[in-house]
Formats: sequence, structure tokens, C-alpha cells
Amino acid sequence: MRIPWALLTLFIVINYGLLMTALVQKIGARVGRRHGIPIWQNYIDMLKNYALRTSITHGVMFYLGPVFRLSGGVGLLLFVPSIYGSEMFANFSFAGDLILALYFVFFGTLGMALGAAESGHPYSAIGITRGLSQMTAAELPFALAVFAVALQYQTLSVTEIVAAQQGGVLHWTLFTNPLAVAAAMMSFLGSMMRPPFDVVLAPQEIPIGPPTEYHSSFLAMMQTNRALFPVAKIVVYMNLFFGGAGSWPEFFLKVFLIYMVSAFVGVVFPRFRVEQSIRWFLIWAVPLGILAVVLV
Amino acid sequence: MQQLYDTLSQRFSLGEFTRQRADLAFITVGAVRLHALLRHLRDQEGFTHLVLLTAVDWLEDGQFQLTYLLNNRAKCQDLGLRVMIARDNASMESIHDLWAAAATYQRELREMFGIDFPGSPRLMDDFILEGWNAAPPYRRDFDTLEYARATYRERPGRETRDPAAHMKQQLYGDKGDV
Amino acid sequence: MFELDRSQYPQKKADGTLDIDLTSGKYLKLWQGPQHPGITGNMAIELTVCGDEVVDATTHVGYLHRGFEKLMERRTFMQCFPIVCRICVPEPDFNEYCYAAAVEELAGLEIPELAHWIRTLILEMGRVNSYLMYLGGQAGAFGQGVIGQWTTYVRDLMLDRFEELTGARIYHMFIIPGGVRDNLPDGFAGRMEETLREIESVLADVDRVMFHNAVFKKRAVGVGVIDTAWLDSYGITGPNARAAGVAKDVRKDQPYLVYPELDFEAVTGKDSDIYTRADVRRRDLLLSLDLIRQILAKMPKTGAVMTKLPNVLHWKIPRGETYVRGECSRGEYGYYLVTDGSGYPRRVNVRGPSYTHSIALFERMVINANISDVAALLVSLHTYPPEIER
Amino acid sequence: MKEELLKRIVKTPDGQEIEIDPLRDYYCEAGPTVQPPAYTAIIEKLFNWARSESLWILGFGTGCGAIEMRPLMTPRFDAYRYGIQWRPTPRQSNLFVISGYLSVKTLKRVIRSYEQMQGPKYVVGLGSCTINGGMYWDSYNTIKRLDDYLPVDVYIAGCMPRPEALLAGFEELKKIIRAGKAEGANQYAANFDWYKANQKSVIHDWDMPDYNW
Repeated sequence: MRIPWALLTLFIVINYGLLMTALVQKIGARVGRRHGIPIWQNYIDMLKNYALRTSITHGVMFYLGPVFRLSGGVGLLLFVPSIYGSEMFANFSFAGDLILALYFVFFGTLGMALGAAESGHPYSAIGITRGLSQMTAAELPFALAVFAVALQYQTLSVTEIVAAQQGGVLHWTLFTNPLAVAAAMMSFLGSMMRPPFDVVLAPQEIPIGPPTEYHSSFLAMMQTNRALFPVAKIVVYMNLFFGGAGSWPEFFLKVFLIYMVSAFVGVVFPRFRVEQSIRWFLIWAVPLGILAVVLV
Repeated sequence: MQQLYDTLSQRFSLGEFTRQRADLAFITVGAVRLHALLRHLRDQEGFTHLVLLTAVDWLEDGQFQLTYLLNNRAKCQDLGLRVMIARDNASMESIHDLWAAAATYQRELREMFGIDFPGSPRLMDDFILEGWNAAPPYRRDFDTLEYARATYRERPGRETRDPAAHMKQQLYGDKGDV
Repeated sequence: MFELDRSQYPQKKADGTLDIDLTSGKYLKLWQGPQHPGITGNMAIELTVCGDEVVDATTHVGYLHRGFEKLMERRTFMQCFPIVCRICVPEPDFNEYCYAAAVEELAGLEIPELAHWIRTLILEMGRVNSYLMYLGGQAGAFGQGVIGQWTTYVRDLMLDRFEELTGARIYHMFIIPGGVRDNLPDGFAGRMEETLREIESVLADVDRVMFHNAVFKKRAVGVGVIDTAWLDSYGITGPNARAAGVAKDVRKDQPYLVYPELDFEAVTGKDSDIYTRADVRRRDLLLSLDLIRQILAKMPKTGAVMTKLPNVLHWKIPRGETYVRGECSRGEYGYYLVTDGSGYPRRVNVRGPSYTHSIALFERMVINANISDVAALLVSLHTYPPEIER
Repeated sequence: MKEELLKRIVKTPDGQEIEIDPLRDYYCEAGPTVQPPAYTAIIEKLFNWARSESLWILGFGTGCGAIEMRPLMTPRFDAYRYGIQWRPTPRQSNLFVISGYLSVKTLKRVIRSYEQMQGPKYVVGLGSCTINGGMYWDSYNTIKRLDDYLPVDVYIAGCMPRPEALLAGFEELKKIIRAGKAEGANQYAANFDWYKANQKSVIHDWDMPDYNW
């Protein structure tokens, strides 16, 4: 009985992700005094890309790149409980799911690296080297924060971590372990591909990095993932640091607010060069993470 | 400017002097003395800025006129040096050792006029045109309209009129009702 | 640990070219452009990179070549007037002014006082447009798209003023040999004042978000330094030279039009990096706004705007040659005009500031830069390809 | 032909010697084929509607018209409202706006970019100079009729066309797409030889394969 419910979760999250990214894009457009795209634009773009008549391939890995990317997003979503306390939307959460989630966060990027490298475009290769080095630096504080949280609650199960945070806002990790949350949120900025950490895509330098060669249904698949993956990642953050969600409305609200953190920072900042961003993570985020682990 | 011309006139055997404006003059120079004169003007007289280097095709005289325009910022003066060279197998000494930017001008002149500047860097690389197989286009004997007609298909329906005849027609007309 | 001095790397051969074996697998040839969003206009840069570092660069131009100088040789002096503005799109008025002034000088025409003022006004308005484009482009090269949205918004307001005055947004065709086409419309000064205020308020935002932004400073400060010794060798003019501390401004050095009657000082910077160049242009933009105010306050309100021209169909200009220059937003813009006594120009040569900036200078300064900075470096020189190849 | 495109023997880092022929090795020889609308009418209609509402423009400013593309994408005109947006790579874009005159040198790059786009793809010719040469009718370096070299869906006249004209042109293109008449890619494939002959008659140094997707 779990599988249909998991599929329902997937369906809800993809639709929510599509609408929310459009909404955030609209908000960004308003900062630039524009009206912005229609809220349903993402659906049309996806449909258009699936409907393209021609497509070319660069080899097997080129096909598999978007598949890996999407499975990274789907896996991350399905092994972490979406709604706390709900039997239906607990997905495939199990005792050690925190470690699996950590792995899935990185999985998509690795798959993308293999696929994009196969396309043979120099900009893809440059984008991947940038992406992997920046991703590694950004993952470090997140991993430290996760260790701190795991130590704090003495468990590796996301469900139990959420359970420990119930009973009022002040029980959230945000307030019980602010250092870990600060480190993790810095890493969050880095992994959302928004300025100042979007040197991986950087249309003005390496248009547009790893997905340069992707088109038609490959691209549509990656668009699906682009709607799904941020939400799935935010679910992990929400569960670990912001007390989880007890119902869908609460889920939507919290995901939107956490997403807005990166959008808010991104809209007014230029981008770091890759070595500058790595240095930024190592100087600001990693010490916070270490401190969080030490202090717990 | 006149003063400058008088002092340099003997040493570099300068030709005709034309005073165009208070701050702009043109001097005709022999091709042999040009490099030395440019170096002198740059190092001694303060004409440090090479404004432009271009050519004029005097087809009737069988000559190219090269114009080196220099600017003296301290005195707010411009000095144009005219060098006449033969049109056939046109060749001129390169000045890229005086101004690094001159190499670009010389590349353009090689491509658009067919003037050779031996020793100038990347002279033979394509600069503006690519796969060009007709005469250098800025020469007077190259007819751009004829070339365009022969190469590119035109869309029918374009009317071209001689401006003078057309205006006459418009103003006075056949019927006199305009 | 990240900023080792690698300026001696790779080795150079005896003739000064880099000793690079492309088949060694150590280097990568990377083309940026012509289809590349980080390139200003339509040009291409061929980079040889080693890791993240550029070791060699070649600029390729000619994608926009229409052969203006040839086309003008087969057009009468008046027929040349509508096509000259098409040489440079973001600031077409300098072509019109330089061409008109050169023709007037050789034909011995005196233009009315009021036309001088209106010409100056138009040139300054064009400069504002061009700088607004630049600010958006510079921020955009660093990935800060919102600045481009704001500046293009106010640029549209300035284009409205242009439209009101000349009837066109981009190609104004207003500065005609012999004067200008028309006087200012009624109430123009008031509407211009509103536009200037709006531009100033947006510039204040830009100042906060762009020039006081830590990330922008981190990317722009100390990057792309132009050595003062290069200035003459590479023919650097305009804001690029002023950012290096040399007050090279044609408006001050060899004043034309009504600049002697206006009160201003050339804007200079001293660090000569991307940040300083952007800052010099921002202050120059503020100066232009001030100059527009001064012009509107000081200019005569009525009078003739055109001098009497001979019959333009049979207009012959005696043999002569001249060079007319102006200070456009990118540097020294000049027209070299040669006439031979016929009804057609013998030769027109356009000296665009980008000619030296984007080829000789850019190829030099991009060496040892990070590939992330290449687009920003090119934008920071404020080059525009059509004036290179015409 | 350029040196790097010639057939040659290359020594790999591990000492092997391999022969490479760039024009054959780096590109596939298969030409374009006509791609029929393979679905039932109603699905094709839905797809055409989606295509018309999601026009991704290739970010390639080929001429001076590119200057009006910026106001188009910014607050005053904001084409994003109509589903129009920039893509920096030809693979992902399906609308090629030829923004003004094309010199022969640019035409070569335009053809390559066009062929790399995935069908169905559309071309909009912007400005009088793409229609009949416009201001540059007697220039030796610009082409006169764009539709000789690429299948054009919509022309927008003017020098230069205002952003309002561009928006109107895009609306017109949307109507054409929705009516299922924007089959430029198929037209290109069907008349491939004719287009190639035209292209090669002006591009004298043809140093690329005939079709380089």
C-alpha cells in the first residue's frame, strides 16, 4: 500500500515544485520591475520540450545523465518522510534514512557529471569541474551539520529527529542548535544554483554549463527534476532543522519560505568565481559546522 | 604647427604643409623618412597617440595615400602625415614596433586595400572578410554594386531611382499637378 | 594558495609567441562567440586555456561588416547622412555629429548657435543611454541580472525623450549636415527633468546594490588592470584611460560644440581595474545628467536650427581632408573625411574607440585571467564591434 | 581550408598514433529528414499550442536589431509574459531571431547554429535588411534575401523595428504555429539541396560538413 501513496507524494511535490519555481521567478521579476512569466509557464515549457520532434544523442551516458539526475531527486524525496505523523506520506523512511538522504543529495550531480561529460562540449566539462568542486565544498558544512544533529538527537532516523522537535517552535533544531542550522543554511545557498553560487551555470561565461547539450525530452526530464529536487532537498532541511510538517499546507508554507531564502539572496547578488565560493564555504560555513559538532 | 614644420622640414625633407584648423595640420612625407619621423614625433615632440592609420585610393594618379594621424595631448594638436606610395604592389614599412595597436590597422589595410606591411604580426590572417576571392573591396576599381548583383540574389520589386531625376519629376512633374 | 603568480607560464618562444602544443592535452581551445551571451555584440574570442587560466587569446571580428566606407563613396553627401548612424547602435549620434561636422568644415558651412546647443544635448543624451546599457551589461557579466532590468527601464524613459525630439528610438537621424532637423518641442525641459530624476533615483539603487555589493567588489576589484604604460601603445582613450588616472577627455582637451561654455571636470579614477572603470562610467553618467541640465538651462530658446544648404542633389565639396573627433561614451570617436571636388566623398574612415580596445588591448590584458572573468573584462572595456569593422 | 580541419596523424598521450579526419570524425554525415507530425490531430494541436506559448529565442545578436531585444525582455515590454525567453545554447532554443543584416561571415555561423537547433524550429527575420537588403542593398558583404538560405516564418519590417512591432511579430508567429503551418524545419529538410546550393554560392570557404547537427 505504500507505493501508491509514494506516487501521490511525488505527484503533489512535482506540481507544487513547478508552480513554486514559477512563483519565485515571478517574485524575482518583480524586483526587476517586470511582470514575470505566467504561473503555468513551466508546464507549457515542459510539454513543449517533450513534444519536440527531433533529438540527438552523444552516447549511452548522455541518455542516462538526466535519468540519474531525476532518480537522485525522486530517491531523495521517497526515502524521507514528507508529512510527519502521517502513515500515508511517510514514504519509505527507515531507521538509517538520514545517511541515504545525504547520499542522494550528491547522486544527481554525479550522474549529471557522467552524462554531460559524454556530450563532449567544452563548456559542459568546465561546468562539471566547477560544479563538482563547489558541490563538494558546499556539502561539507551540510554533512557536519547533519552529524551535529544526529549526535544531538542520538538517532539516524529522520522521523525520530522530527519527533524530537515537536511541541512548539522553540523545540526546533533552529533554536536548540543554531550553529548547525547556520552551517547547513550556508550550504543550502551553495547547492541551490542561485547567485552568488551559480558559477556552474553562468550563462555569460559558459552557456549554460553542464546541460549545454541537453535538449528536447532530456531537457524536459531535467526540468522535472529542477522542480522536484529543490523541494525534496528542502524537505530534508525542513525535517532536520525546522520541525518538519504536520500537514500539507504547513509543508507548502515551510518549503516556500525556505526556498525564498536562496531566492532572496540570489536576486541581488552577482556570482562568485568557483575558487572564491569554495573559500567562502571553507572560511565561513565549515568552522560553524565543526563548532556545532564540537559543542553538541 | 608651422613652427614644428619649419624645424623638421629640412631634417626629414617634408613635402607640402596644409593647415586645416588651428589644431590640425597635414604634412606630406616621403615613405623612406616616415618611420624615423614618427619615432621623432612620438619621442621628442609629444605626439604619443596614434589616432588612426588609413589609406585613400587615388586611382587616377595610380597612388595610395596613407594617412598617419597623431595626437599631442599636452598641446592639443593633431598632425596628419600623408605618405604617397605606388598603387601597384603597394608595400609600406610597418610601424607596429612604435605602436602595438598599429598592427590592427595594418591588417585591415592589407585586407581592404591590398597594401603589404612586411613584418607586421598576423598580417595575413583573415581580419574582417572571410573567404574573400575578389579584389580588395576598398579599392576604387572594385564596384560593390556590381559584385552584390552578381553574388546575391535580389528580391524583385525594389525600385531604384536617380535622386536628381526623381526630385525633378516630383517637383515639376509631367502633368504639373504636384 | 589560490593566487600563485603564474605570469611566466607557459614559456615563450624566441619570437614572442607562446610555446603551446595543443595536442599535449594540457591546453584547451575555447571559442567564446559569436553565438555566446557573454560577448558584447557579435564578435568572437578564441581562447587557449590551461585549467582555469587563459594563456592566449585572439579576437575575431568582421561579423558585422557592411562596408560603410565603401557604400559612402557611392552616395552623395546628403545620402550618406541617413546611413552613418547605423555604424554604431547604442550611441548612433556621434556618427551623425562627426560626419556632419566634417562635411561642414570642408564645405565651409557655419551652423547656427542653437544647433550647436541641440547637438550637444543629443550627444549627452546618447551618452546617458550608452552608459546605462553598459552598467546593466557589466553587472550582467557577473550574473547580477537585476541591474540590467533597472537600467534598461530608465533607458527606455530616455528613449522616450529621444522619440519626442527626433521621432525615433534608436536611429535618430537628427544631426544633419548644416544643423539639426528641428527645435525642441514645447515643455521638453520639464519632461526631461522628470526623466533625469527617475534616472538618478535608479542610479542610487544601482550604487547601493552594485557598487556597494561585497560580491561585486570581490569579482571586480583588482581584476583586469590596465597598465598606464599601455595607454599610448594601445591607443586607449575615454573612460578606460580616465580610469587609469589620465584625464583624457576630448570634451576638455579639444572642446567642440558648446562644451567650453559648460562647467565640468573630467572624471578620473586611479586603480584602473574593472571596478574603477565601472565607477568612472557611473560618475561620468551623473556628469552627463548634470550637463543636460546645464544645457537646457543655458541654451537659447528660439532661433534658426538649420543653415542654408546648397542644392543637395548637386552639392560638390572642394578637395580637402579633415579629421573631426568627439568624446563618446567609449572613448574618442572620429571621422576622417577626404573630398576630391566631386559630389561624393572620396574616402571616409571611421575611428571607433573599440578598434584598439577590443583587439590589441583586450588580447593583451586577458592573458593570465581566469576564464570566469573573460566576459566581464570584455564588457569592462565597453567595446562595440560594429565600430571596429563598420 | 584551415589547418586544423585537414586529415592528419595525431600522437596520443600514451604513444599511439591515430589518424583523424576532423570533418568526418567530429560530425555525423546523416542529413536532416522530414519529421511528420506523428500524432493524432488533437494531440498535434495541443503540442502546437504548447510550442506557440513557449518560444525560446537563441541568444545570438546577429546585427543591430539585437539592441531592441533588450528592451523587449525588460520592464517596459517584458516579453516573458508571453512565454518568450532567452536560451544561451542552440540545442535548447527553437526560435532564431535574425536580428538584422547578415554578413557572409555571420551567415556561416547562423547556418551552423540553425542546424544545431532541434525541430520544429522557427526563424524570424527582423528588419528590412533581412527582407531585401534594406539600407545595405548595394553592399558587397551582406546577403539580400534571408529566405534563400533559411526557411523564414515571419518577417518584421522596419529599420529598426520597434519592440511593439517585435511583439506583434511574435504574436503573428504564434498564430502560424497554432495553425500548424510553421514547418520550417521540414521545409529545410525537403529542399535541403536547394538551400545548400544557395548557401555555398555565397560562402566561398565552405570548410564544414554539409549538415552539422
